[in-house]
Amino acid sequence: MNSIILIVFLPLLAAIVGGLGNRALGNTIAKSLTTGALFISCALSWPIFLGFVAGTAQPEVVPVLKWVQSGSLTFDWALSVDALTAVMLVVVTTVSALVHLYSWGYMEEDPDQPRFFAYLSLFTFAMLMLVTADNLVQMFFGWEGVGLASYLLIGFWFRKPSANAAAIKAFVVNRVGDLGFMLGIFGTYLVFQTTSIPDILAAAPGMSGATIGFLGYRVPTMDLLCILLFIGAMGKSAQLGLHTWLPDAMEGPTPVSALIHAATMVTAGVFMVCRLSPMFETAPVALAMVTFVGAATCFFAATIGTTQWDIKRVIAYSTCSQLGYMFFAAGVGAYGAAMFHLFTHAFFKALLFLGAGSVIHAMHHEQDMRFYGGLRKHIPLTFWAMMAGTLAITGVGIYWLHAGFAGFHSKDAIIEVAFARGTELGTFAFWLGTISALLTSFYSWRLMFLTFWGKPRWIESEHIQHSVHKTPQQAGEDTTGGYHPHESPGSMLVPLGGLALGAIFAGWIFSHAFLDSEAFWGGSIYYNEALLHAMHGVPLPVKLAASIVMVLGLFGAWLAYLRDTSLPGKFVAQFTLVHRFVFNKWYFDELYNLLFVKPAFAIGRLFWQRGDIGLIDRFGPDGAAWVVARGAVAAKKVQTGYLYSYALIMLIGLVAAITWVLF
Amino acid sequence: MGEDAFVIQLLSFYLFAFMVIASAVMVIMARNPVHSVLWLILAFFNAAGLMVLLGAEFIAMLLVIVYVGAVAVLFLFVVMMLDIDFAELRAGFVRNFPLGLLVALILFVELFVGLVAYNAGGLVPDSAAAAAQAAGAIDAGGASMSNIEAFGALFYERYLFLFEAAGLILLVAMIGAIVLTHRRRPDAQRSQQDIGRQNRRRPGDATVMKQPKVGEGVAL
Amino acid sequence: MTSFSGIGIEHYIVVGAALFVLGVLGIFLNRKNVIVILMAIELILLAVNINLVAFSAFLGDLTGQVFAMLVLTVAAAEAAIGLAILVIYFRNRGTIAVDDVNRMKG
Amino acid sequence: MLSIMLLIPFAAGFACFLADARQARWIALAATLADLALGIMLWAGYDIGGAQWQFTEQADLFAGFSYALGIDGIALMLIMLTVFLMPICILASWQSITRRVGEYMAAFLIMEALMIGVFAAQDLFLFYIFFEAGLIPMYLIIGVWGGADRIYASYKFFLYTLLGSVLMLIAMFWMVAEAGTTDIPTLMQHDFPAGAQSWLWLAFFASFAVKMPMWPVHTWLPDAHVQAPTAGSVILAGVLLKMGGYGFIRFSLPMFPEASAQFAWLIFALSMVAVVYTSLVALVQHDMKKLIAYSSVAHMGIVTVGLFAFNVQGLEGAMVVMLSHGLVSAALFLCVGVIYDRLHTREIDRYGGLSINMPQYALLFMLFTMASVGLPGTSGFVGEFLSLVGAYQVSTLVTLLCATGIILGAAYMLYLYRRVAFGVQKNADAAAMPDLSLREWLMLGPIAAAVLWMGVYPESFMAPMRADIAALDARLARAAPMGDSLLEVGEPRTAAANQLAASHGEGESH
Amino acid sequence: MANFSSFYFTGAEILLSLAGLVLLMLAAWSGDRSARLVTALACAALIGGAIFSYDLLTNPSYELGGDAFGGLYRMDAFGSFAKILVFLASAACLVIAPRYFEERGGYRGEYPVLILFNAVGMSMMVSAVDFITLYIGLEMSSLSSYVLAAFLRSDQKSAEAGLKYFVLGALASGILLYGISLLYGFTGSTTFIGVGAAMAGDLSTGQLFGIVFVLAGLAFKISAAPFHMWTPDVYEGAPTPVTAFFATAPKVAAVALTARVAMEVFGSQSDAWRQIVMTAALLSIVIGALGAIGQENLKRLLAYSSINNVGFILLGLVVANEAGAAAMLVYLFIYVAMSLGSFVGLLMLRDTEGNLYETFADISGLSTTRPLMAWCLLLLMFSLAGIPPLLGFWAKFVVFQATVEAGLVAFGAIAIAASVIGAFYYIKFVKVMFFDEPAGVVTGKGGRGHWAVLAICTLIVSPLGYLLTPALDVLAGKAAAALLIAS
Repeated sequence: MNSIILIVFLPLLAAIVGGLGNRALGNTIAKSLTTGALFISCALSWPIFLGFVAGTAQPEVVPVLKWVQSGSLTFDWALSVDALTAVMLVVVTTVSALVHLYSWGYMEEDPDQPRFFAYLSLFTFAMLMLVTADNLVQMFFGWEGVGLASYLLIGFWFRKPSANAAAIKAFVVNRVGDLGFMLGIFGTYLVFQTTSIPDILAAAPGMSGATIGFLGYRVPTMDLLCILLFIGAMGKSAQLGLHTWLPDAMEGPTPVSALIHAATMVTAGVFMVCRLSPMFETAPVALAMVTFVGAATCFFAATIGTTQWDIKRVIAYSTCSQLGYMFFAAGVGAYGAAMFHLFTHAFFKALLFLGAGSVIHAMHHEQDMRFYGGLRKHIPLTFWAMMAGTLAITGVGIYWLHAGFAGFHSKDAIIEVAFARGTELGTFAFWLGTISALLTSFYSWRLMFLTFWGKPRWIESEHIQHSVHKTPQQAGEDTTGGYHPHESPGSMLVPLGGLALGAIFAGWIFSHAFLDSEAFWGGSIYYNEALLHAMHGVPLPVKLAASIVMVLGLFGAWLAYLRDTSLPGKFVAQFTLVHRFVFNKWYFDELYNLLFVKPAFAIGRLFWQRGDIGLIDRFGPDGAAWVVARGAVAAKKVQTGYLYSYALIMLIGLVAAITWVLF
Repeated sequence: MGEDAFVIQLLSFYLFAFMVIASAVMVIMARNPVHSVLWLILAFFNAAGLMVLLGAEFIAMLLVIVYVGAVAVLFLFVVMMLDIDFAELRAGFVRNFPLGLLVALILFVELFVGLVAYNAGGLVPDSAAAAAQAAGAIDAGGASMSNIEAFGALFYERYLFLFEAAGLILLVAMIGAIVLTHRRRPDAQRSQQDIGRQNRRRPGDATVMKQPKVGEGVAL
Repeated sequence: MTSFSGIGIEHYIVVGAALFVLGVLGIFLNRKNVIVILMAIELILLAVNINLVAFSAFLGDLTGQVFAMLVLTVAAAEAAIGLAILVIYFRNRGTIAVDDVNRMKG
Repeated sequence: MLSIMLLIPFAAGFACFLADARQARWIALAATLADLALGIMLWAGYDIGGAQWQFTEQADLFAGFSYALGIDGIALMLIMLTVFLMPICILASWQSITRRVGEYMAAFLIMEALMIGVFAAQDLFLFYIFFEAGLIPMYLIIGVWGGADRIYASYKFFLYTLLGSVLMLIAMFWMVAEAGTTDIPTLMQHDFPAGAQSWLWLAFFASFAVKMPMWPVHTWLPDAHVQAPTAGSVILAGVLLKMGGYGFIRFSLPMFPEASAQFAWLIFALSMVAVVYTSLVALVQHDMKKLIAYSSVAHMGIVTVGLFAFNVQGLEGAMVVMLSHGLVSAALFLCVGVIYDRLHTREIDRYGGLSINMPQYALLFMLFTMASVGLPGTSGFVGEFLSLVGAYQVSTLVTLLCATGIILGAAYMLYLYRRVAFGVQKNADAAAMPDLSLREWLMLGPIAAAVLWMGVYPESFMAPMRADIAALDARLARAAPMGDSLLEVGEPRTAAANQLAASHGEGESH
Repeated sequence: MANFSSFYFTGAEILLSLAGLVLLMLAAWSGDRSARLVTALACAALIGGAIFSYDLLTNPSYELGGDAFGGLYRMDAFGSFAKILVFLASAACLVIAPRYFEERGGYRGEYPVLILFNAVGMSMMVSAVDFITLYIGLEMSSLSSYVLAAFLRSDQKSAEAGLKYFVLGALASGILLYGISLLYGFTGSTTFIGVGAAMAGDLSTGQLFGIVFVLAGLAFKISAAPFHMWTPDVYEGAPTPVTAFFATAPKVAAVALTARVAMEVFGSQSDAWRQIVMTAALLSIVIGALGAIGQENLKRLLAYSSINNVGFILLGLVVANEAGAAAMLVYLFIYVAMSLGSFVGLLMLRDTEGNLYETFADISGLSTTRPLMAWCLLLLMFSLAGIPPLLGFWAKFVVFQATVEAGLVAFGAIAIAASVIGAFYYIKFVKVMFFDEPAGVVTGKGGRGHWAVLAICTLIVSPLGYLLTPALDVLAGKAAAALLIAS
């Protein structure tokens, strides 16, 4: 039996058994089952990945089951493994396994644990189906499957209205992207008469000059297809415009955020673009769009990240921003760099989320950083894990040694490659990327300083008040309110440790394989040799830019949140409008509410009340009934009962007939 | 045919025609139904006159005998019998009188226009028949039978079936009239005839032999 | 066909038509009593008879007169039944005003 | 075989008239299960790739038409759908119907016979008789055992559908006079004059569009669904609506290909409106059944789009959507029925937090919600995907607009699910409702299995239809419209987008 | 020999006339006690007449029919078919009558006698090939009908029904007669063949008027709009068994007569009258439906329903060919079964004292109190509405098929769309019986005769009735062919 089948279907099995068994099985059995399955998957995945790194593994496709055959349109269930998949396999299974483990501790008190674990495993299965897809439709299956799992997990605490709203929002916004994806698949099938990814990629270059009709316009075929597919990626990866669901998704339990909304699912878009990179390479307009959207998201999300108070939201916007990096890397042609950042990001972002989870766990479910402070001493292990993550995301490293935390290798590469790309758009992306790196550094350190340094501000938090049964007044001078945060249990700390290792070393270890080894990729992505050469040849200031802005950001954060804590207040007072704009997330939610949600309901109501009832029914069946009823009344009226009326009507009929025949 | 006869015929036609129409108008206009019946009778007389002018003496006679003698009298009888307070009968016309009048007028005009042009599309009787008419002897067979003879010949041979059927109609009318109007008043039940019982009655039913003992009498 | 007495078939037809229309008028312009309606019916039948006889005479064909006689017979029967119905109606309702004959309508 | 399938429910129906409530239930269940068994035998015995028409029977019993039955793959699948749903309907009514049980069961059984008859009829007029006759039992089911506004709903249902179909009858007369036969297979090969086709097509359209139902003649459906008892809704949504689609695929398309092409724009326009319009309307409903009813209209819009795409994917997709919708909407109505039986209200707001006290129910409800939304892996996806693939080849605009249905569909279904199953337990009585009973599992479980089966391995369902769809596609080929995509292959560029630029970049940097 | 065949061809009429005379005597002599016996005998006579007619219809030696009494009368398949229907319907109306009248102040032997004479008149109508025969037959039927309408003489409604029927009927007879006189005058003949031959060429105005007047007069008899006004009032007022009779036998006879006149006499001039009949048909369908919708009284409703049905029957006439005539006959047959069934159903809506209930409020919830009857009525109503698989659908089916095959597609489409309006009140009937709460007034039981007639009618309209269609098709086809040969 091929290991890939085990890798993919074990989580499914576990999910089904755990989910259906639910309370009948009991918490421990369900948890052990799912977690065990994931660890097996994880254990089976690493050899595959390492095989590709070592250059010993060969791509293969394992057919599973016939799916659909309709005319010339055929797609079957199959599991395909190549280098790109292998990367995703380890990312997914590793993070997932660690998150499963972490959840033992984090979800300890939840009444619905089997359900939670079943969802997690289900998610993993869907994600694995996505990354092993051999054809676009199976990829879409995984795509939607992770969407479902995401929906279920965001809404896991279904008693909370905000969680439900966030879940629906995530699903529906993703569906907007999926619409693009589906149309992309349709178009691809129309053009290539197949949905098999290898076949499409092989045929794509031949279509690069083709044009096609769309909505009455003639457009370049490949650009159209790629843009449509990219819209799907935008939805899943929360890119500018379709990003609104991601911050709200933080309503879900924190392990979910770590697994789905940081490490795996949201990177599916990047994965898709890389997977289809030969196709994208035939579509310059689409690539430009990818670059632009990526860069814009990168910057936009980073700005918001600097103003948020909710610890998870900060990380969520950070995720959004990092995804932007990945996209513009792909957009400029550095798919390896994009995948590399995806890979490293998975570790350090999962780490950050789980660390944040640990903090939240310690702080009695308080998520507002304004009520943290001085936690360094209370939860030291968590602090160090978070520190590793922060160092990784901000890209701390020493250029001359080629050594640094994970982000140093991947993010700096992306910034360089954008510069090396040399086009206006590339330069634009470079600048935005650099500024975003500054902001990344700022908000990451801001998070750290607010959380772990300074005086405790815990008593302001309602959660803490609840816990210690005191009001701020009663607490008086003691800003801790007598609350004692506890370090998380081992089941939570072990994953933190594991991920911290990844955050620290993953970049350094795998940098060569991802960035400079065409052999590693083995044709699974489009490999742009010339670009990589150019990347290594960028001027020194460019190479140092990321590190410089990292320091600037650190300094800024130190200044504002440790040195002089009144500074942020002053800044806000000075630039009220800017702050409000950024703080309110550029008003995207409000805009969408105004543009789509409210009108949808209003129009729905209008169609229903005015359209169906007021127009169609009124003039259709009810109208006809009214006419008939009037006719019936008239008929009754004519039937007066008087002989002379009857005779008169007969006579009129007679005269009418005579008149008719006469003329 | 002489000029005088011509004029007389002409005059009598117009006289009868005018009278029959005028009487008809009066039939429907008269306020008292008794008057209406009388006007009806007058109309029948004049119609009979018209028929005589046409040479159909037998029908004319029937009209007078059957209609005036029987039907009109029947009307009169019923009018009187029903004992209606004529003063109470509402005068005036129905609601859509103008419309009715208009329609009737249109009908008349159309009939007038359509039918007066008899020659335009109508039959032209063959000349022999025309001659026969001129001679005043109407006959289907062409023999010199009188009107009534010819009539009888036709009636009892060719139209025998219908003659019988007409008899049935009269029977139906009779049954109907009796069924509807014949009342058996509960109080007069005993005085009603029961034909069947009467026919079945035997002497034995009527007479009882009594042999009374002396001095005891008989209970009757 | 005006050769005969100067009186053509048209004249008779017109008389018949006039009588017919009057009879019809009598039926639906009358609101006084039903008997007059019965008489109006007799007028209609009279009109028919005049027509039949006139046609019979002008066609030289006795059939019309035979028909007229049957019409007379039927008319008599009709009158009898009509009056019988009228009588029971009067017994039931105590009126024969046309306006009252509308218990059933609609 | 087919006659026996018709006869069993008929006979059982009459038996139910005479039986008391308990007996009637068991008779009905036994009869429907027997029919299901026969249906499975039918499926098993169906020779895929064999003759187009199988299990044919013919008897000249009547004057103007003959008793002719026979099925192809398309009919087979729809018959399977019917016999599959019927036992479930009986189970659904097991406890909720307490009044006049015998008559109720009889109505359902006769309904079943008629529905099988519709799909099996091979004679034009026999088809019409079965097609129309269904009105009577359905009218009674809605009217006698329905909700508060049942009178209005039943009238609307009856008269609407009747008006639609009488025009079809006129067209049938014309066709029979023209073609000289009432045999459907022969008529499917008959080429009617192009001028007449338009009128015939419109007449058939009037009937099928109402039955489907297509916008704007859909308004009977929400009313009928809301008022019908659960099982009535199930049959209505599960099978009766399919008659419209079946009509298009059996009559309109093969018999009038030119007219179908000529009026495809009309179908497309109405379908687009239907999808968007009814989805939006569904979004604002307060009544669960009404919401699902409106969603049916939207789904049927996808069916019509697929049918009139004039290609294999569209046709197969439409068929799969029909089958899938037959299962899914039936299941959703059953889900509504389950809680309606407990609380006797369909007001969405009266429920909430059912996941807490009815987790099994919530699980199944979620599955069906997702199937309705068209999540890959469920039956809903395969059909919608294929339909839209088909449509895309004809018109991108239509596809785009119809595909918005997947967004709106997600919105209204999840919104519904959220309000029913999620949130806090607002009402004590709703919170006290017990979870699914064994009987309810027996109803919902098989459907859930079928939904997943059709989603993961639709081949079982598509294989019998393949040859028939191919034949239909071949017949339609002469009238198939040009798509608006019109791919033109140009001169391929020599290098990839970044390749050229990269070398420039290199030049600059060095 | 000629005489013998004349008598043989009119055997049914002679039989019925003699029976009528004998039974009249019997009734007169033995009083009301024998009324039931008289009824049974009259019934037997009618059935005998039907059998005799059926024999003539199927006897191969009379395949082509034959004239009797020198061309006044014709025996042919068409007439025989209509006669069978007329006789059977009349017999059924006799079966259901006694109990009704007995509960209302006495049943009288004159009732069956009048029905018998009525039947004689009707059979003269359907066999007439001379306008004089036509008129005599028509009057014989009409006069006895007037009496029957007023038969419940102590009942105000009955008397009023009789009066209205009489006055309007007499007016209609007058119009018809006037038309006949014009035809006679403008063609010189009263025989159908003679008149038809004279009208073969261009029509004169007088002939045209004649056609219109005659058709108008006949339209009254079949209660086609706009000459239908009497129908609701008379049907409501007349005793229910009589109403059942009116709705069936005389209608069949009048329709058959109209068909014969239209096809045999005016057949060559169908363009002149076709549009008028078309209008009348559509008007009948619509007015019948609209009128019925507003009704609370079921008898009135069924009256309007019969007007509605006449519209469909006239469609067959409009087609004016063999298929149309055959369709019309098939429709008539089914219509008779449906009408009889529904009126018998009304007769059975009684309480224990025998009071009849005839409004919607009374049959409310009938399906719970009288399920079998409710289901019978349900079948009848859906059949009247023309919903398959009931036989009423077949009736509409053949008629519309003929219409479409004759190329009158648009006309057919309009008519069939209008038929949907009609479905409204039939399903209201069902709705009241099945959906509403029981009113519980119908407590009495129907008599055996009622049940028998209801059962037979229900069986005929039920899907089993389709098994009759092949036979019906053959017979109606034969009859229609006979009609066409003659013209």
